[in-house]
Amino acid sequence: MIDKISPSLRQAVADLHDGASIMISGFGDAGAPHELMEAVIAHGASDLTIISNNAGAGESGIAALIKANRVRKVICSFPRQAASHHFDARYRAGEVELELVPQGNLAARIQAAGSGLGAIFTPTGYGTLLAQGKETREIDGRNYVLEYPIHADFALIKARAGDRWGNLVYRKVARNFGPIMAMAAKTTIAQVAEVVELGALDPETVVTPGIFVNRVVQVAPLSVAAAA
Amino acid sequence: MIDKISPSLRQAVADLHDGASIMISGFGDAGAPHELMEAVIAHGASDLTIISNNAGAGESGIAALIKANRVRKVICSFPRQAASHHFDARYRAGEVELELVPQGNLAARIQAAGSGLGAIFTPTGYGTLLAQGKETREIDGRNYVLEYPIHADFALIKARAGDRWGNLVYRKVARNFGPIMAMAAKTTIAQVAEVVELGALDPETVVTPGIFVNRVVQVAPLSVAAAA
Amino acid sequence: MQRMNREEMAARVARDIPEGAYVNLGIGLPTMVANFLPQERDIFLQSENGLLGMGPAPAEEDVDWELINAGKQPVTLLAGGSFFHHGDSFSMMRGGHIDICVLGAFQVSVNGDLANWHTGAPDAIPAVGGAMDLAVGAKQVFVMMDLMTKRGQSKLVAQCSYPLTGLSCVSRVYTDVAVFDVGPAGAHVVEMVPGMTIDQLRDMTGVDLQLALEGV
Amino acid sequence: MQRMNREEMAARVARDIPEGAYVNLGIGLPTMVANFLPQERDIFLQSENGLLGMGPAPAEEDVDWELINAGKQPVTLLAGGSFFHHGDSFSMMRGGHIDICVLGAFQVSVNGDLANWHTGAPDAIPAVGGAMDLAVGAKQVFVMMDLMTKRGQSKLVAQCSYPLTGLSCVSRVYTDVAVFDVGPAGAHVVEMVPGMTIDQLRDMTGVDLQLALEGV
Repeated sequence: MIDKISPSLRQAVADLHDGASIMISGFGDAGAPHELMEAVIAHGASDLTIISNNAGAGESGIAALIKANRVRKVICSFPRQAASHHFDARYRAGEVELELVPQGNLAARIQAAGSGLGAIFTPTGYGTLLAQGKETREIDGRNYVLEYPIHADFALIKARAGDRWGNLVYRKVARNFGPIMAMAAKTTIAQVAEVVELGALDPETVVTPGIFVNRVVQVAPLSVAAAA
Repeated sequence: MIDKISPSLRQAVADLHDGASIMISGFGDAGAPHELMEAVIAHGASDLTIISNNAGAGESGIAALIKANRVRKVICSFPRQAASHHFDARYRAGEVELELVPQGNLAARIQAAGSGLGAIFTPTGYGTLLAQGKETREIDGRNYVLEYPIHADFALIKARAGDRWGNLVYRKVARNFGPIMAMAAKTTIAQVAEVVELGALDPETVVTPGIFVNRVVQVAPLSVAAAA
Repeated sequence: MQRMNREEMAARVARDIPEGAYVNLGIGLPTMVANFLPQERDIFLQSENGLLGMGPAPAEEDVDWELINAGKQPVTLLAGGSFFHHGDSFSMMRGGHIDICVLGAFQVSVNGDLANWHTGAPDAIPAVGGAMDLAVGAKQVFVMMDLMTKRGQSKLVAQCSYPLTGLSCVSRVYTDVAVFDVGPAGAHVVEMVPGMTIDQLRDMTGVDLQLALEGV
Repeated sequence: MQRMNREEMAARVARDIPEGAYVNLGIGLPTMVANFLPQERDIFLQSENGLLGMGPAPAEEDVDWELINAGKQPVTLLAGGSFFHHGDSFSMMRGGHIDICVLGAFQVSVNGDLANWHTGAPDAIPAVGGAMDLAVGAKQVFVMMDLMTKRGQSKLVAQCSYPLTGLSCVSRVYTDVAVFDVGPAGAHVVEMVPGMTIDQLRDMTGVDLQLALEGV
């Protein structure tokens, strides 16, 4: 019997390794898997590459990983925020590398990885600093930049509910990067507010089919409200 | 007030034009918008390019369009079927052009159109007849073929239910190409078994947001069962 | 001359958004446009973090931190709205499905180049978010900004000196003193606040301006 | 020598599919493998027309023509299954998420090239479906076929003469008389029906074969 439910956050992240690349869902706090990130800090893995929309704010989540000196590089679209002081400091000190990617290219490159494409020509960023040095091409009168997939060793995502086969549904805009990161990582670990019986999720409304999910771990619900 | 509900099939397809490119959802009969296709035949538009998984079977749907001599070209993955005699005959007579596309490249090229990409490097078809003359590239040790988006003037799709803003949900595997074709066509027309009030569809489970749909027209339910 | 305040600018932009439009409002000033959209029009607000059919801010007791806009402010969802993931959201944007986006700017050039993500200062930490996707993806890009910086420099320029967000992407610029069309044909003044003249605008901006006033 | 019939071949393939595998079974002969998967294993069948967790054929009165497999035969959905669109379905396949696909073939070469979509006959109407996507996308591609054509020609060949479906994609070939591993190291016989010898197989196929029998 296949049971992807992990008994604990600790066991869910047990095979992380130094130097791993980790996708982390979330747009602001919505969809950010705070409990999984705490488990990563407790685990101790370092030299991590973080792929996420932001570079952390305040004292928790990605900010806490950076503060704990676990992060070598951040690939994101929007690092600078009101409370991104931990990233800001390490970045200015040259201790954390930044690859800045327009948000839609971040999404498209993650999708390219998940769907097995070798590269994509995207119009976003053409003629800007963020396309410098990249191959470009005019196609049908429009200019495009060649962008490559972003793969990752792990994806840590947050969903509303999951079952033992790894099927997931999300809640409101906490969905954001979860479904596409789940498809792009070698190992996807989802924290959910609720583990449900197999068959409890309507097959028409499953957002992430279990094939894209390796582990599901239950955390206390309402963690976003608590974190906010 | 925006109301995308069309009062009739006839009015839903009234602005078709000779030479139009039309995406048609369906995998076999599942998801095939038979009533919309009948409306296209009644409308009279000809010289059409049909983009669909199949090239029609039996006497209805795409087969009927071909039989009525309305089709100039078919872009599809699987034209040859047990009852594809109308396509077979016209194709052998040189009256219908065929662009054969592997099914996943068909999907990916439709998605590229819907999402504004200029081209994609796909591994599918590399080294085969279907990649002959196409640009190829080795990326990270793997070989890819450059494929371009497939756009269309119209998409005719079939959904289970829709509302006046064009939101759609589907039924089982009748979903198939509907959601991605809706995103790739200039004008998307959906036939549904049920028109529901705005707000009746759960926002978490809308598969095609209304932004991708121009017209919704109700047809008698159970048309698939009748066609089968 | 009576400069428009932020509310007046937002109301002015709102007037140009037709029934049925799919609209993305950028972070900051553009977000205010939502407050001035005519109630009688169905206008669809998209937020790049995955919702379409965005409604007004909730009452304090209804705040849900999993229902926020791109500026991370709590919002609501209208009946008929929907949620989707970031891939679909940016397909919506990049794929030309958004009719209008309204963005703030550091600079806009007379031919429609946009600079709104980076001052180019050597010690700045750049952050781009979805700005470049909106710039290339929306059918029309409107910019909303004060015409002049606090230091008295025009933000409508012959050529942007700040790093670009997108090339030739802006079609219309709403400022506190005038509305401009920009693009391949250069900058045209389509509206001015009472008491403003084209010569004054030429003086302020230092760019070539044509008059193409629209009927009021 | 006792050739395996279709059921025995399907049962033999089924034995090699481990618990937890995500599997796509091609149209025709491979579809039969589903009937021989051990009940006690959770094995996930994917069908490219948009379902995961495919169950057995329904009773006649439960047939639903919107619940069919890639061969357009009625199927069922297991508890825990899900539906998705063609984009997601082929992302699943092309993105390396399917562990095993089982395909029929016209020819397989000793290095793993696959020909299964087109005989190359000048009057044939070609149809490819999802074969090329499965060939490049699945982690392992198994082929199931009779070793010899009805005319007595080997379908395991030094080099395919039919148009290719994919290059170097097949890892294992299940036939009515033997099981072969194919790939960069050439063809190895891993199993033979009782009474068969490697020399006989060499005679039948005319290709270079090594013996690498697996423990039974």
